[in-house]
Amino acid sequence: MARETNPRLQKIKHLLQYVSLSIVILAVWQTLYHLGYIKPIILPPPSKIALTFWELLNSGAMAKHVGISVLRVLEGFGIAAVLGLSLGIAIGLSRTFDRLTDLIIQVIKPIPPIAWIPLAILWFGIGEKSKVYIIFLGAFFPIIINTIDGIRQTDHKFVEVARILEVPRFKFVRQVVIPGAFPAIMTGIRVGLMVAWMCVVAAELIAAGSGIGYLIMDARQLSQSDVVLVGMITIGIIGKLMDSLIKRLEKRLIGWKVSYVGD
Amino acid sequence: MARETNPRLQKIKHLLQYVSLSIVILAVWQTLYHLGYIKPIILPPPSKIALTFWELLNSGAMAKHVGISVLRVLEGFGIAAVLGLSLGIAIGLSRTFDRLTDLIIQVIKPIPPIAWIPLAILWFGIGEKSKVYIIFLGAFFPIIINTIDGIRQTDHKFVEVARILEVPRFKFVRQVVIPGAFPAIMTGIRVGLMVAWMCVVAAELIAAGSGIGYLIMDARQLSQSDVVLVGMITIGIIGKLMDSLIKRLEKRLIGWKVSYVGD
Amino acid sequence: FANEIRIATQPSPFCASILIAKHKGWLEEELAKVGAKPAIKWTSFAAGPPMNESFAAGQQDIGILGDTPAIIGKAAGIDTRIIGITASGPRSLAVIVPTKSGIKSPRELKGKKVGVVKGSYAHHLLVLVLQKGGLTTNDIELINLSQADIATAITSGNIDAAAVWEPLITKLESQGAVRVLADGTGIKKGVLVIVASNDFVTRNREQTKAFIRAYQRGAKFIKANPKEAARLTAADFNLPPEQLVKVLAKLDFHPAIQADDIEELKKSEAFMRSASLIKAPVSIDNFADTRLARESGIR
Amino acid sequence: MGTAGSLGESLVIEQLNKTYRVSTGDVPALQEINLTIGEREFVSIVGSSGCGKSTLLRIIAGLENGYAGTVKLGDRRIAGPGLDRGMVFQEHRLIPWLTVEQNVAFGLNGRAPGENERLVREHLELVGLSSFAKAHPHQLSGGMAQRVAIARALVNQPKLLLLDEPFGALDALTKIQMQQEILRIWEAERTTMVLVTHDIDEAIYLGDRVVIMSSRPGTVKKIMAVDLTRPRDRSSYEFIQIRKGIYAEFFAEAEKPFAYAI
Amino acid sequence: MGTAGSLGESLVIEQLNKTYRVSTGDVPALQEINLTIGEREFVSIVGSSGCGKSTLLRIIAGLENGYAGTVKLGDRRIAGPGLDRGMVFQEHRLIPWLTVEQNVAFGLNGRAPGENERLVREHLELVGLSSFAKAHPHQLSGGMAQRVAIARALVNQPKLLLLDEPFGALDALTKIQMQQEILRIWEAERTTMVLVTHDIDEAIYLGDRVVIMSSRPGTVKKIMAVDLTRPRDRSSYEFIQIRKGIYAEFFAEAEKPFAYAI
Ligand SMILES: Nc1ncnc2c1ncn2[C@@H]1O[C@H](COP(=O)(O)OP(=O)(O)OP(=O)(O)O)[C@@H](O)[C@H]1O
Ligand SMILES: Nc1ncnc2c1ncn2[C@@H]1O[C@H](COP(=O)(O)OP(=O)(O)OP(=O)(O)O)[C@@H](O)[C@H]1O
Ligand SMILES: [Mg+2]
Ligand SMILES: [Mg+2]
Repeated sequence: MARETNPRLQKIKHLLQYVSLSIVILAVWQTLYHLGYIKPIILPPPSKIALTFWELLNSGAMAKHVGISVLRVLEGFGIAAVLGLSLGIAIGLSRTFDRLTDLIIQVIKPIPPIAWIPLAILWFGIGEKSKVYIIFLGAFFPIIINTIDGIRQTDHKFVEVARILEVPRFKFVRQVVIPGAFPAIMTGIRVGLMVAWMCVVAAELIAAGSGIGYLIMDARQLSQSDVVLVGMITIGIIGKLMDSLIKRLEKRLIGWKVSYVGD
Repeated sequence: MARETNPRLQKIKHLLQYVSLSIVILAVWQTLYHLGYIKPIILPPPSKIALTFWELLNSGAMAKHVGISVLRVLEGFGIAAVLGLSLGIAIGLSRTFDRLTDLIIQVIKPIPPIAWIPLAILWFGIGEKSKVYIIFLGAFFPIIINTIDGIRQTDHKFVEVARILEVPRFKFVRQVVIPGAFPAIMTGIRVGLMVAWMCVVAAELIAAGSGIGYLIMDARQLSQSDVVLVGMITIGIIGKLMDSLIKRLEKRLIGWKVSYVGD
Repeated sequence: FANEIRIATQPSPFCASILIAKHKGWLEEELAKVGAKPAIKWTSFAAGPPMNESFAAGQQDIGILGDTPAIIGKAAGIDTRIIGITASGPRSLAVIVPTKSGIKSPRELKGKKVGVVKGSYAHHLLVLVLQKGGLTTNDIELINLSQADIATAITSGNIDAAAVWEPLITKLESQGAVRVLADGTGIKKGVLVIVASNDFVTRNREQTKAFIRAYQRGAKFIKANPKEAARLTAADFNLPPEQLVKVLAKLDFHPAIQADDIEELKKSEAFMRSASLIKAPVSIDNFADTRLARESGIR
Repeated sequence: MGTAGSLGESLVIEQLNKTYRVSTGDVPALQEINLTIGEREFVSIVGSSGCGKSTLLRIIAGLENGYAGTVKLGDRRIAGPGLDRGMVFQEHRLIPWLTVEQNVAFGLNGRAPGENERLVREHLELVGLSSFAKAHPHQLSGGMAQRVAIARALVNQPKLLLLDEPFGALDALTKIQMQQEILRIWEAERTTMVLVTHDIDEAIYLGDRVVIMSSRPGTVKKIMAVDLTRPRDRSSYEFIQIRKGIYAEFFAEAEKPFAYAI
Repeated sequence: MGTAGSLGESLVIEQLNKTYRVSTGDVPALQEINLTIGEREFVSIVGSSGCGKSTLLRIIAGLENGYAGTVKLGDRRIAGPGLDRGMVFQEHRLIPWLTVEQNVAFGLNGRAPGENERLVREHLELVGLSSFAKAHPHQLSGGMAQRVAIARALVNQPKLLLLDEPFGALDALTKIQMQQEILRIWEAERTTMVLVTHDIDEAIYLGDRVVIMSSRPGTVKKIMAVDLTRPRDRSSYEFIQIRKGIYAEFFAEAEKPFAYAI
């Protein structure tokens, strides 16, 4: 407020800063390639990556791969959301249920999705089911853990109010506990979706014939490092977009929260 | 407080609940195997898994694999902690630096570690370096993101106090910003270590000859599903132990926090 | 009759024969001759081990894979039998070194980093080649890598040599990146097999035979028209037809199991036991069902 | 007015003792409290921080169970929360994602829906917030939020309303308005009121009696009757005299080296 | 005492206007404030919530920059924070992970280490907390924490101390003790004091003058001189008269349908 600055100029400056480092890196990389310091087999130049990207876009292959991967992710994530939320709420509400499940959840949680691939194939075969299962595993734990936490963090002050007013448990859970857990649940949903998306590569290691993870792993078999990079960057960009989207949704859905904290 | 219960009995009851579901599942699983409903190739019975576990423990193979994996994880995690913390603090403190790096971080973050394997091999070869790199990638983002968040969440009330007292920026950062970010940083460290540990399987997909991830993937190639399960369970147990350990450390280090919240 | 046959293949030229039968519609023709009209479900696997998992899950009826993964699967308790030989070709598997490498003989592999897919038939070849140089796997640094990573690792100088199979040999050779140090000639026949689940064979013996006949037609076609065969299947293997022709020339497609195939399989099995790749022995005489091909009228 | 009211529904506390068990030992919070509050009486409680005022109110509300002694409302021993007692806290404790209306209806359970609506409407009118029925708590000022909390506590028509520093966070002007409001409500609803406050003026302005508590452990030090007609004048001689008396009680205690005790 | 003190280091506010720019439009927070506070004077400011008291203090402290008008301390125009002005907030704002000693030393910069120690020691003595030098904030009671905050604000020996409801969260007894404490400090340190409070008794008890502000936008409604010798008796006739006057000012404003404005 002290310095008198043109807000418009400021905005442009910020925007420039936002992209400048990326541009510098790309430029240096391209130059190093032209100077022969970077062998294209080790790291193809940005120009080549851009070209490959463009070709994949143009041929419609990229849209197909991304589309299939997104569908898989949504499917696995959807199941994880339903199960994670309902189990999370149940565990959050019942200490007994929590004690019963805690050990299993704690031990299964650190097992990475790729380690599940052999069992996934044995249990669900090599079709869509096993891929969805791998993605499900990735999304499930962030959702359930955050849901449990959210439920647990129910403000004790409201518990007292409900006790004094003899509010029936079900009404209390519906009107206070679950809405109160909502911000934590949203965080779980957001992290869960991100992890689900990150699991797509692992999932598509299973006998896939399409999908963005398949694109990368196939290109890897064929030593096409440009395609590998295009695949990686695509995952990165879509991941970022998903995250931004959910964050925006989150803000809109829990508008009361901002005001409440400042209350 | 209302019900008169023996706290000792209560404790035993809780302990029983804690393990009971696991025991029931194992028992049902074993029974289904004996009844012939589960083919051992699809899912070996608990007795077989326990036997294999015991053999691997006894031969010292398990200790070797776990030891090597833990070393790799600590190495990758260590680098991630140093880089994540220092970059995170720098970005948290400087809006300009943040704008410069944000896009790159946001796009690289969603790329899963396995997708990096081809490039890791190209850049770092097939030795330890590429494995450590994969683990590093897993741990780096939780640490840097949480550090940035922690720094950002510096209580504005303290900023005002420091302004009024004309506290030099460096002193303010050292005495207020960084200690204030400490809980968030610890969360980053904890999540980072967990993810690093989960990345060990992906990392050991790269030309490994030992390690718990190698154990799983090797067993997979040789269709030894009992060893695969032993590997998975070991990862789960060690992951849980790591988590509990850091949580305990966290509690001890930020004792002031509990009291502060209630303040 | 089954109303579905599930066939597992790999994107590798040794599957050329069955894929030609697929493209030409011969499998359907042969099945129709025995009065069956099943749906055919094709699945391509990156390697033998995941195919084994799929067989274990009961999701495949017939599959094409190397002899070693087939034996591993059998040893692990997957209920399958060998119903035929996919192809053999001593020159289709080899120990390769970078073109500029100083390694001229197997003996010089001592102390070197050698990449191989552990448990693959190239692993067996490597052991045999080392034997020729008076070495064992203890004398080298054996590095377990997938074929894809071997290609990367050897071109970027991360490993000194590798034991691989086609089409990688031809691919890397044509790039001028590697040369062959030793291939299977005289030491390993390089047998790949067709396995089928026992359950499928017992219930659908006629269809199994029809499959073998269709396979034989594909095999004959490759011998007669290698160029046309290469053109037809190039897309399946993501390989330029010129290179594919070279690869096909190294492979002998002959579904009927010969006596020397049995010998070869027995050697493989012995090797795998000695290398602790399998825990339980596998009886090759029981595993390989030589009657099916004979009953199909193929010799 | 004056001492204990009619017998019927009076609150009787006899030989009440309460000890908190914490890891470092036992904390005696209340010791030998004897107090009878008559039906429709308005009793204020003052005392320094930590002297157990909230603990006492929480016991009456039924939120604390492990105590020794007798606490009875009418002839029923208090063993848990009940709709015969309402409570308002220092923080309004409105549920932020529910509207004002829903917050008030939160305590209404097991009635016919039409009756629910009527009761909510009536009580919002009572606190003068009918036009804010659809607003969310964050859209209200502190005083308005506190009034909603009062409406919520009253909607079940409790016999006894417990107020734990309900106006502590409000500014001087709003506070005075709220004091008048609560008097009006008390007169309209004929509810027994027990008010904990730090504001001695407030205690005198509102209470029929002012209970002064001493701290660690909390005991009833003195009970002062406020025999002034309402509306009371805070600047009147009698008012100031009572205030002086209470201050004196306070400072007798303050002679102890209070500053160095945590 | 009385009106503006000596010229030397007095605080002069002339035609001060402050508007907050928010997404929904402009919020006028202060309008045409004219106020001169003499050296060593003790001025209390009262006014209902949201009338701009904190805003005024923040402008004097240098925490708010975008205002119109003149605010000068001595002959220096206030453009930012400075060590000549200290501030104490309603919440103590002690840094929880630093000890009492470190919290007080937090504001001491660019002095010789020996001097630092001496100043911290002296100021902890001043607020009577020498024995708590090594304690952490969470080990202190509310009043003690507030005293540490005062020591921290005073350690740089500012000419002007700004107090924004410093005792608002304390109980009646502690509050009265703190009021006596602050008077003692004021006499010992010879600092000009500006105190914002919601407690009218407190404003009169402490201030040489009481500034009454009206709200939305905040203006100075009236300034009342408290010409009473210290120590003052809260029950004295004169005290009560002044209080009555301030209440009257307040209620003149409250006649407006305040309850329905957010
Ligand atoms: N749940 C609890 N566990 C242990 N001790 C407690 C608990 N609640 C209160 N206490 C202790 O009991 C005593 C009385 O507390 P209480 O909250 O009733 O005081 P209060 O008079 O309401 O104080 P304030 O005016 O600050 O609200 C205090 O010493 C407090 O530390
Ligand atoms: N940062 C800000 N942005 C926008 N408006 C603000 C800001 N700070 C204060 N205001 C507005 O300015 C007005 C005065 O606020 P201020 O905090 O100075 O009041 P106050 O007298 O201190 O109130 P209280 O007694 O509740 O502390 C209020 O209407 C408030 O909403
Ligand atoms: Mg209390
Ligand atoms: Mg204020």
